[in-house]
Amino acid sequence: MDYSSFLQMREEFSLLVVMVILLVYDIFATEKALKQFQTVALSLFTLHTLLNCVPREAFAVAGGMFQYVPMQTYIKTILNIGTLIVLLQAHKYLDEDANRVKRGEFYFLTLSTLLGMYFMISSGNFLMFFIGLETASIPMATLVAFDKYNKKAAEAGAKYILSAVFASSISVFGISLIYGSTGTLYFNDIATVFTGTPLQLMAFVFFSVGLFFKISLVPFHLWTPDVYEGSQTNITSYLSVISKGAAVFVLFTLLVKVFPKIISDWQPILYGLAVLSITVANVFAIRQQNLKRFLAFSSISQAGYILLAIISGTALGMASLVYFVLVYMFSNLAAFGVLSVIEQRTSKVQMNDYNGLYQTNPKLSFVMMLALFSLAGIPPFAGFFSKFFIFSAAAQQGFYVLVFIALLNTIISLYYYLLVIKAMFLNTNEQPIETITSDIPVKISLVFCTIGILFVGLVSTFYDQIAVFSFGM
Amino acid sequence: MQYTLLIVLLPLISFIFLGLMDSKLKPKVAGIIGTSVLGIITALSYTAAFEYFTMHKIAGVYERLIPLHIEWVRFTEFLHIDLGILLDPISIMMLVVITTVSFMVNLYSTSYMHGEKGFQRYFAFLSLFTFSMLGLVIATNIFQMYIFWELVGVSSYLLIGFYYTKPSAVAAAKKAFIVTRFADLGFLVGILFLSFYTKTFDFGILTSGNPNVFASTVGVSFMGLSVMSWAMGLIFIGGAGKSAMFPLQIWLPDAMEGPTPVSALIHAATMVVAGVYLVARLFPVYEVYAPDVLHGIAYIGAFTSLFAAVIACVQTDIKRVLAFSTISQIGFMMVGLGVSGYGAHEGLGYMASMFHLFTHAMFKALLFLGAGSVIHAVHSNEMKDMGGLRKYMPITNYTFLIACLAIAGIYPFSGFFSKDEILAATFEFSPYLGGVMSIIAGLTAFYMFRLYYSIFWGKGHKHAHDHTPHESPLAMSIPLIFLAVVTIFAGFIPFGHFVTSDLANYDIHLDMTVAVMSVSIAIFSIGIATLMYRKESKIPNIMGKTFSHLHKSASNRFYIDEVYIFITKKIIFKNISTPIAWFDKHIIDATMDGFAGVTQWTSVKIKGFQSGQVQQYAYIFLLGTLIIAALVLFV
Amino acid sequence: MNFLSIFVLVPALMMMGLYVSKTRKQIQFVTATGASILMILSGVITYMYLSERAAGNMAEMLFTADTVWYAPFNIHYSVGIDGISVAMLLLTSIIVFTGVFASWKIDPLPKEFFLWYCLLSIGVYGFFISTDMFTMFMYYEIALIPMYLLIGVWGSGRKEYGAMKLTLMLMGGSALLLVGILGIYYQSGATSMNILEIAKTTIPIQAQYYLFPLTFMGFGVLGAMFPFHTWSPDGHASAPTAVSMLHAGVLMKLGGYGCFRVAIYLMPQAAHEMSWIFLVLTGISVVYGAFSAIVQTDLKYINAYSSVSHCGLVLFAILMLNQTAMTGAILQMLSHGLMTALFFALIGMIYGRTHTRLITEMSGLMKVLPFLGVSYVIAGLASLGLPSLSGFVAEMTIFVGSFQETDTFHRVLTIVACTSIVITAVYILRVVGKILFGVIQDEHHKHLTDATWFERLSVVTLIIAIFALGSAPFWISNMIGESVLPVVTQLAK
Amino acid sequence: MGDLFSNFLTGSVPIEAYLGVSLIMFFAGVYGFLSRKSLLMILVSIELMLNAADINFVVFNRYLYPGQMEGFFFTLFGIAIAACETAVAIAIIINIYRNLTSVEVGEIDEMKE
Repeated sequence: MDYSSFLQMREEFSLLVVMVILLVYDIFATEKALKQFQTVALSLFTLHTLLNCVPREAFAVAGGMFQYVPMQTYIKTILNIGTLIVLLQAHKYLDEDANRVKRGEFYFLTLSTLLGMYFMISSGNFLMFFIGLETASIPMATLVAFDKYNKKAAEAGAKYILSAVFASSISVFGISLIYGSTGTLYFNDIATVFTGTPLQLMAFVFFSVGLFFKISLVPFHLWTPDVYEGSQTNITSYLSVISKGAAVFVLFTLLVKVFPKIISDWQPILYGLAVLSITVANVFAIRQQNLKRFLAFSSISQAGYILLAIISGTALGMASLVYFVLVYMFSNLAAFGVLSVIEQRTSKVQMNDYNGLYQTNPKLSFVMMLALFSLAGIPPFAGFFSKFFIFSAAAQQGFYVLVFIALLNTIISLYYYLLVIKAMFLNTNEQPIETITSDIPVKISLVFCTIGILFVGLVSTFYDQIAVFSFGM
Repeated sequence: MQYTLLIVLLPLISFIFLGLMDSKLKPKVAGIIGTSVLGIITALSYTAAFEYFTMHKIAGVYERLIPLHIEWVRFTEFLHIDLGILLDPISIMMLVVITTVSFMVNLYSTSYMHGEKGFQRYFAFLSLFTFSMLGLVIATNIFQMYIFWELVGVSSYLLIGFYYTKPSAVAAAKKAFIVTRFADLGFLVGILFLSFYTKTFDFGILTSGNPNVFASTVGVSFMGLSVMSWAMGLIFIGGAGKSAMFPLQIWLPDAMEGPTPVSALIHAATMVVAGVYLVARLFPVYEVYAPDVLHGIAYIGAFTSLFAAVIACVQTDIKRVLAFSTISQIGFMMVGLGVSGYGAHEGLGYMASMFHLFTHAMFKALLFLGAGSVIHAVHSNEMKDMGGLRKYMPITNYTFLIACLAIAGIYPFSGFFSKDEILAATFEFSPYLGGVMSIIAGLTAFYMFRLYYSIFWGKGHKHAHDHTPHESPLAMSIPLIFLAVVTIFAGFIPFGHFVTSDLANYDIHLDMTVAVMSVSIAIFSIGIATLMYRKESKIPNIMGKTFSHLHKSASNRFYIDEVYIFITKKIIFKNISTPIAWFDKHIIDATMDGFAGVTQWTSVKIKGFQSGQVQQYAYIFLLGTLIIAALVLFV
Repeated sequence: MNFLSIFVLVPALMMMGLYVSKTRKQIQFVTATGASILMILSGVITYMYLSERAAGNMAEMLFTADTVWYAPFNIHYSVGIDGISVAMLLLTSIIVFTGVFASWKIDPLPKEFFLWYCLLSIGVYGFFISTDMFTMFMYYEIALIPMYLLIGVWGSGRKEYGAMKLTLMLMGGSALLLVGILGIYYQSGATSMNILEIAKTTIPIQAQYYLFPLTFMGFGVLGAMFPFHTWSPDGHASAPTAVSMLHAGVLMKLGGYGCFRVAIYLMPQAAHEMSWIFLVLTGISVVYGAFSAIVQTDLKYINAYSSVSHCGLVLFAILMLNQTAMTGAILQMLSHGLMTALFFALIGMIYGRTHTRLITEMSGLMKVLPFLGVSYVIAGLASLGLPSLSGFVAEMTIFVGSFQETDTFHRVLTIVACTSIVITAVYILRVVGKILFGVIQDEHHKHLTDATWFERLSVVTLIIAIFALGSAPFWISNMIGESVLPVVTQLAK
Repeated sequence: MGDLFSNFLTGSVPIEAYLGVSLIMFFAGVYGFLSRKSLLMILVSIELMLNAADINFVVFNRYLYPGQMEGFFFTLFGIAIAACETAVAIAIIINIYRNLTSVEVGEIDEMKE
C-alpha cells in the first residue's frame, strides 16, 4: 500500500514536526540554549503558519478518512494566527521563574490540541473525528489545570475534564448508534443513508451534544464560566477562541456534509439553542464582576450568534461563519490580551479594579474599547460587519424572527460591554491600576489585533477570499 | 408708484441699524434717526396719497395698484406666498394714519422717554413696529398680511415689555402676545380653509367678486357648518384678537403697562384696528359668502362696545379708561362694518367705519399723548392723584378737551361725523341695534368727561406730587397741537370721495335725525358728567352705593380676567401639562426603565443554575440532551 | 470614491490631525480649520448641485458614484445627493462648525472630545451622502456610539444614566431598523442594496405590512416619536453643549430623513395604508411634547421636549404623503436643527456662567448678559414661528401641505397640530420672562460676563442661518420641492 | 449452561441482549456520574459509559455488519482514549486532593454564579 499520499496532510505534518523539535529542544538543550526557547518556538510556529496559509486542491487520504477542502486552510490559518497571538501573549507569563520549567509542556500541549483540531476539521470519518476531538480536549484539561498550586485552576481542570468526558462519552454513544443504524463511519457514505429514522435522530442528537458542549451552547455551557475563570488567562483565551472556532466550523461541515437529509430536524434545534444561548448568556453576563467570567458569558452569546450562520446551511453562511470566527478571534484575543497583561502585573480581574484605567493606561483601555465595540458589533469595527453578514445569511433563509431576537439581545450585550467602557473611561478611582509598560510580544499581539479589528471589516478582501472557496464547497 | 416701497423699507433699515448699534449710539442720535426716518416716510405717504387719489381714478372708480410683487415661497401649484404692495383707498388711508401717528409718537417720545435706559432700543422697536404695521396694510395677499400680523404682535410684545425689569410689564406683554397668538391660530386655520377651497391667497382675486373663485366651496361643509362660514369666522377670530373684541379684549388694558406713547401708537391708533382693517379688506367676501358671520361681527362689536363702555365708567387709572374707550370705539367700527352692505349707499357702514377708524386714530392718539403728558407731570396714572391741572398745563388741557369733544361726538369735531355715519348705517340695519349704539355713544361722552374733569378740574391733590406740575416741553406739545388740529378739521374731509366699499365715489349727506339725536344724547351725558365730576360731589359715591354690584363687578372688569387665570393656571397648567409630564415620567419613561429592571431581576433570579456543582451541570446537560431528543422525535 | 466622499474624508483627516496634535492651540487649529473647510465644501456642493440642475440634469441623484464593496451581499459603497441631502449637508456643516466654537474651551481631555466629535460627524455626513442601505445603516450606527462617551465623560447631571439610556434606546431603534433593511433587501429581490435600485422593484404588500412599521419605528426612535422619545430629554439634558447641538440639530434629523428615504420611498403602498397609525402617534408627540415642555423647569428639558414636539411635526408632515407637506418636513428639519442648536448653545453658555439650568434660579439675566439674552429671545421667536425666522416658513408649509388632505381625520389632526404654535408660545415666553426679564435675584449673577468671541461667532453664525432661511426660503424650498417629487411619484404608483 | 456457552460461540445470543446490557451500563454510568460523591467513583461511572459505547460498536459490527472492521477499530481506539482520559483525570484529581485534601465533588464549587 502506498503511504506517500499521507504526505499530502501538510499542515498536520509540519505542526507535528514543530512539536517534535520543540520537545527535543526542551528536553536536551542546555540551560543557556533554553533562554532562546520561546523565540525559537514562536519563530518556528510562525514559519509553520506561513507555510500553510495557501489553499490547495481538495483531496482525500486514507480512503477518505482524511478529507481536505481549500476552505480548511483558511480556518486552520485563522486558528494558527490565533494560537500565535495567544502564545505571544503568554510569553511574559512563561518567562516567570515559576513557569520557566513548564513552558516546554505548555507549548507541546497547546500545539497538540491544535493538532487535534486539525484532524477534527479535516476528518472524513467518525473515528478520525473522535480521535481529533479527544486529542483536542484531553490536553486542554491539563492546560486548564496548568498552574499546579492554584486552587482555582485545579477546580477548573476537574470541572473541565469531567464535563468533557461526560460529553464525549454521550457523543461516542451517539456515534455508536449512528454506526449501528448506517453500518459505516465514513461521512460520505452516511450522508446518503442517513434518512432520519427515529434511531438515527436519537443518535444524531446524542452525537451532536458533544459538539454543542465544545461550542458551549446553553444548556451545555455551564462548565464554561467556571473553567474560564479558573484557568490561566492565556489559556482561557485559547479555549474561548481556538477550540470554539474549530468546533463551530466542524459543526457546520458535519451538518451540511453528513446530515443534509435531516435539515428540517436540526434547524429547529439550532434555532432554539441560538435563542437560548444568546439570551441566557447575556442575562448572566450583565451581573458579572469578574471580567474573565464576564468574557466567558459574552463568548457564549457570541457562539449563539454563530449559530445564525450555521442555521442557514448555505455557502453564504459558511463564508460568514469563517469570517465571523476570524473577526471574533481578533476582538476576543484583544480583550483577553489586555486582561492578561493587567492580571499578570496586578492580579486584578474585577470590573471595578478597572475604574479610571484610561487615566493611567490610555493605550490599553483604547484597545480594550475597540475590542468590546467590535464584539458588540459597532461600526466601523470588524465586529459590525461579521454580525451583519451572519444576520444577512440567516435572513436570506427567512429567519427574520430569529434575527430580530438576536438583535434585541445586541442591546443587552451593548449594555454590559458599555459597563466595562464606563468603568475604564467614566468612573474615577482613588488608586487606579498603575501605568503598565507591556513587553514587546504582547505589544505586537495587541497591535496585530487592533489592525485586525480596524481593517478586516473595512477592507473587503478578506471576506472575498473566504467567500471564493465557501462557494466551492 | 415704486417709491411706496421706501415707505416700508426705511423703518426696517432704521430698525436694523438702531438695533445693531444699540448702545454704541448716543440716545439723542438714535432719537433723531428714528424720528427723521418717520418724518421722511410720512412725507412720502402723503405724496403717495395725493398722487393716488388725484391720478389713479378710472371712470370715477379707484383702481388697485400693485407696484411691487414677488413670489416669496411656493407651496403648491396654486398656493404661494407673495410679498408685494397693494395700493387702494383703504391701504393708502392706513398709510397716512400710521405714518402720521407714528411720526407724532416718535417726536413725542424723544422728550417723553428722555433719560430712559434703553432709549435706543425703544426707537428701534418703534421702527420695527412701524415697518410691520405698514407691511400689514399694504399686503397684497392674506398670507403676507398674516406674516406682518405676527411681526406686529411681536413688536407690540417687545414694546409692552419695554420696562423688562418690571414684572407687571413682562406679564402684560406675555399675556398680550399669547392671547393674540391664540386668536392668530384661528386666523391661520381660517386662512388654510379659505385658501384650500379658493386656491389662492391673493386679495385681488378673492375680492374680485368672480364667483368661480368660490365655486369649490359651494355646498362643502365641515362639521356641519358651511366651509366659508368656518373660514371667515376663524379669520375674524384673528381680527378679534388684535382688535380686542369680546372675549379676547383682556390683553389690551394690561398692555397699558407699556410706555404711554406706545399705547398711543399701538394700542389706540394702529395695531388694534388691524382687525377692523382685516375685515374691511375681505369685506366683499364676508358680504357675499358669509353674511351670517358678518352680522355676527356686528353683534359682537356692539356687545364689546357696550361692555367696554360700562367698565370705562368706573376705572380710576386714566390709561385704562382710555384703553376701554378704545375697545368700545373699535366696537363701533366693527358694528359699522357688520351692518354694512356692498355698493354705493349700502356701503355706508363700511365707509363710516373706515372714516371712524381714521378720526379715532387721530383723537385717540391725541388723548393718549395728552394723558402721557399728564402722567409725565404728576408721575401717576391714578385719577385721585390729579385734578386742577388745567392751570398748570393749558395746552394739554385744551387739546385734551378737543379730543374729548371729538370722541363724545360733538359737532363740528371729527368724531361727530364718523360716529354719526355709523349710527345712521346701524339704524338702517336695525333700529334696536341703533338704539343700543346711541346709548353707548352717550356712555362714551359720560366717561370721557368724567375723565376730563377729574384730571383738569376739581382742586388738585398737592400731596400726590410735591413739585408743581408744569406744561410739557415743546417736543411733546407739538404733536398734541398737530393732532388737535387734525381732530378739529378731519370731519370735513369728504371721506366718501376716497374710501367706499366699491371704490366708487359717494357723497355723504348727514342724516339729520340721527345727528341731532346723537348730539343731544352726548350733550346730556356730558351734562351729567359735569354735575358729578366738575366739582367735588357726593353723587358718584351715592351712585356707586346704589348700583354697588354693577359698580363692583364693573371695576373688576366683570371678572373676565379671573376666568382666564382659571383657564390658564388651573386647566392648562394644572390639569393638562402637569398630568402629561407625570405620565411621561412615571408611565412612558418608567416602562423603558422597566425593561432594564426586568432583565436585571431575571439575571439575579436565574443565577442559581450556575451552582458550581459539576454534577448539576451534568444533570442539566443530560436534561437538555433528552429534551432535544424528545422534541426531535415527538414533535 | 468621488467628490462626495470628501465629506467623510475631511473629518477622518481631522481625527488624524487631532491624534498627532499636542497642545490645546493645535487642537483648536485643527478643528477650526476642518470645520471651516467643511462649511466651504458644503457651500461649494450646494452651488455645484444648483448649477447642475440649472444645466438641466434631472437625474434623481447627482454626483452618484458606486463601488462594489461586498459582492456576495450586493453591498456597494454608493453615494449620491439630491436637494434634500444637500440641505442636510449644509445644516450639518453649520452645526459642526458652530459646535466646534461652542466647545472651544472644553475640559477635560479636549483631544478625545474632538476625536469623538469628528467620528460623530463622519457618521452624520456619511448617512446623508450614501444611497446604499448598508452604508446608510453603518453610518447611522457610527453616529450613535460616540454619543455614549461624549455624554458620559463630558456631560453633566445624571450623565451616566442619560448616556446609557440614549445609547440603548437608539440601539433598539437600529435593531428594528436592521431587520427592516434585511427584509426590504431580500423581499424586494433587488440585486443591490442601493435604494434607487430597490425603488425600481416592488416589495410584496404582505412583506410591506411588517417591514414598514419596523423601518418607520426604527427611524422614528431617533426622530423622538412618541412613545419612544424618552431618551431625548434625559440624553440632551446631560449631554455637553456641542453634543446636544449636534445630536438635536442633526442626528435627530437622521430619523426623519430615514423615514422619508427608506420607509416611505421604498414601501409606498404600506405607507398609504398604515400612515394613520403613525399620524396619530406623531400628532400626539407634537402636542404632548409641547404640553410637557410647559411645566419643565430645566432649560435643557424644556428644549428637549420642544424638540420632541418639533420633530414630531417633521414625521407628521412626512406622513401626510404629499409634496408640500414633505417639503415642509424637510424645511422643518433644517429650521429645527438650526434653532435647537442655537438654543442648546445658548443654554450651555448660560449654564457655564450661572452653573444652574433651573429657570427658578435665574432672573433678569438680560441686564448682565445682553448678547446671550437677545440671542435667546431670537431663538425663542424662531421656535414659536415668527415670520422672517426659519420656523415660520417650515411650519406654514407643513400646515398648508397637511391641509391638502381633505378627509376629516387629516383635517382634525392638522388643526390639532396647529395648536402647537400657541402652546409653543406659552412655554417659550414663560422661559424668556422668567430667566431674562425681571430683576436679578442671585447675587453672583450680578457680575457675570457676556459672551466671548468664539461664543459670539457660533451664535451669530446660527442666527444668520436662521434669518437667511427665514427670509429667503424660496430657493431652498424649491430645491427641496423638486427632490421630494420622486417620492411623491413613487407614492402615486 | 452448556448450550448457553455454545449459543455464545455460535452467536445465536440475540443482539438485543447485548444492546440491553450496553444500554443499562450506559445509564448506570450516567446515574453514577450524577449521584456519586467521590470524584473517583464519578470517573468509574464515566468508564462505564464509554465502555457501553464500545460494546455497542463491537456488537453492531459483529452482528449487523460482519465482514468489516470499523466497529472493532473504533472500540480499540475508544479504549485507548478512555485510558488517556482516566490518566489525565486522575492526575487532576490528585492535584485537587493536594489543594483541598479531599476528593469530594461537592467541595469543588468555589467558582459559581
